[in-house]
Amino acid sequence: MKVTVRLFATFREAAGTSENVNQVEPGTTVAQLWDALQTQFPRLQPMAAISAFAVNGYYAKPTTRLADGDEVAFIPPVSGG
Amino acid sequence: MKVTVRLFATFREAAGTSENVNQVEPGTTVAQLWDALQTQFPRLQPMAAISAFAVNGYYAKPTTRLADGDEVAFIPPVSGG
Amino acid sequence: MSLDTTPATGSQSALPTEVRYLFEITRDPLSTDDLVNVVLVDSIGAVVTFTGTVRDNTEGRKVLSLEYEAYDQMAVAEMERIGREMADKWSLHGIAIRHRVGKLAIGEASVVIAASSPHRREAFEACSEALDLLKDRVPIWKKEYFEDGEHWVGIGAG
Amino acid sequence: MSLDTTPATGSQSALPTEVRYLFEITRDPLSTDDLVNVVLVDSIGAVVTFTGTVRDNTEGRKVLSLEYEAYDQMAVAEMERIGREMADKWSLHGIAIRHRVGKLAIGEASVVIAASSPHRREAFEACSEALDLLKDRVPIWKKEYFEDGEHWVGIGAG
Repeated sequence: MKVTVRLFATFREAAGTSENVNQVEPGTTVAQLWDALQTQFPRLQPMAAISAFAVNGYYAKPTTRLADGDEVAFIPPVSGG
Repeated sequence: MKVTVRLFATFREAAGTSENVNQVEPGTTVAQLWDALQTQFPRLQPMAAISAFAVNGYYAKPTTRLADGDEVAFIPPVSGG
Repeated sequence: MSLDTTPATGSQSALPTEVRYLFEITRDPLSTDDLVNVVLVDSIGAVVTFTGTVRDNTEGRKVLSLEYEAYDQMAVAEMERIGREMADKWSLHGIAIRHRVGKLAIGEASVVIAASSPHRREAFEACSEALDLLKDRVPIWKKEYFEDGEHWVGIGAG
Repeated sequence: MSLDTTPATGSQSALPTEVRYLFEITRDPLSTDDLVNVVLVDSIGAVVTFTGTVRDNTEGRKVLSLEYEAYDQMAVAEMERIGREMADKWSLHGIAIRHRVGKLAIGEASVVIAASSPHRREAFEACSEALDLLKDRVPIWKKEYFEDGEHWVGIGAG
């Protein structure tokens, strides 16, 4: 199945892309997708621990299982305001 | 000596005037002037107890002694904002 | 009207050396942006404003309009004392208070307070405390007009 | 952009039956008055706003400019969740949050929050708490540009 990955700010710059479509197995968790992205974009690795996660616009746990068509965002520490 | 009396809001309406020049003896206190005004404008009497006092733009005690040319304001409970 | 920049005596902030002040009574309609612009300087990151408006009801009774009256000179002086006290206490870089007088319709603004500081907490605290002090001691009076009468607020029956 | 009036579920206030909302990410300059006007209805007496501006220094270091980036759709959704939570908790009659993105110069506003209620305490509390929640969870990021480099705030060296 396919999921859309969104990367922002320091993650976007490290990966060199803001959006990426990933093919994943059914049952894949958010954390597993994040691991796969670290492999795909090694420059994300030093920042692996600081990410929060969102699925379809809601904050999600690393253990959340993905569904086909989900939009998954990896969210560095926010600093709005 | 002469002092200028300023009256506002409910006091102004009760007295029918917003400004009044009063002739007072040297040594007169704010409270004594207020008493004199109650006599001069009897409709102020029911409101005598609710007044605060200011002399030349600063809040003042009833025991404050007046000087020639002072501006004395009788201040009903404020309700700005 | 009193618009000036003067040294912030007692301010604990290194920046700026000048605090922006404005204290005014006016008969004209109020704009919040105008006061934001007075206190907005490069050294700040936070502006908090309070805008008081004429509510259409009070204690369940329908209000038609309000009229504000001020002891103009003392009101401006008292607002300035409050503003300088807040600037010192909260290390503000700017504080402005403008109160409208005369007859106001429902929904119109009667007062705007703006406080600026490098950080948000100080701006919130200063704006809120300035409003409390204004309501407590600035010589301004409000008359409420109802369908069946009118009265000066805080005076009892009238 | 999300501007609507919807029933205030859980609001303890009898008035009004509709709460005014606006939650938006924009690239355009911000006006505090615009947000005041969104939340200003006849049933309220108090509007409190917070305006965040680009400060010329951070921890003693001179800042040249800032750049904000947002996950637009989620940022608007998260601002709306915060706004509705604040409206319920503080019985607001209106709340609006508008955050600017893109490159901002010193002194420009990055965010405006406006909250309205019949009484002042609720408006102050709601505006302050909405800002804390925004800084805590709305997916927006700030990059600081210095004379000798740049970095994303909160990420460490970069």
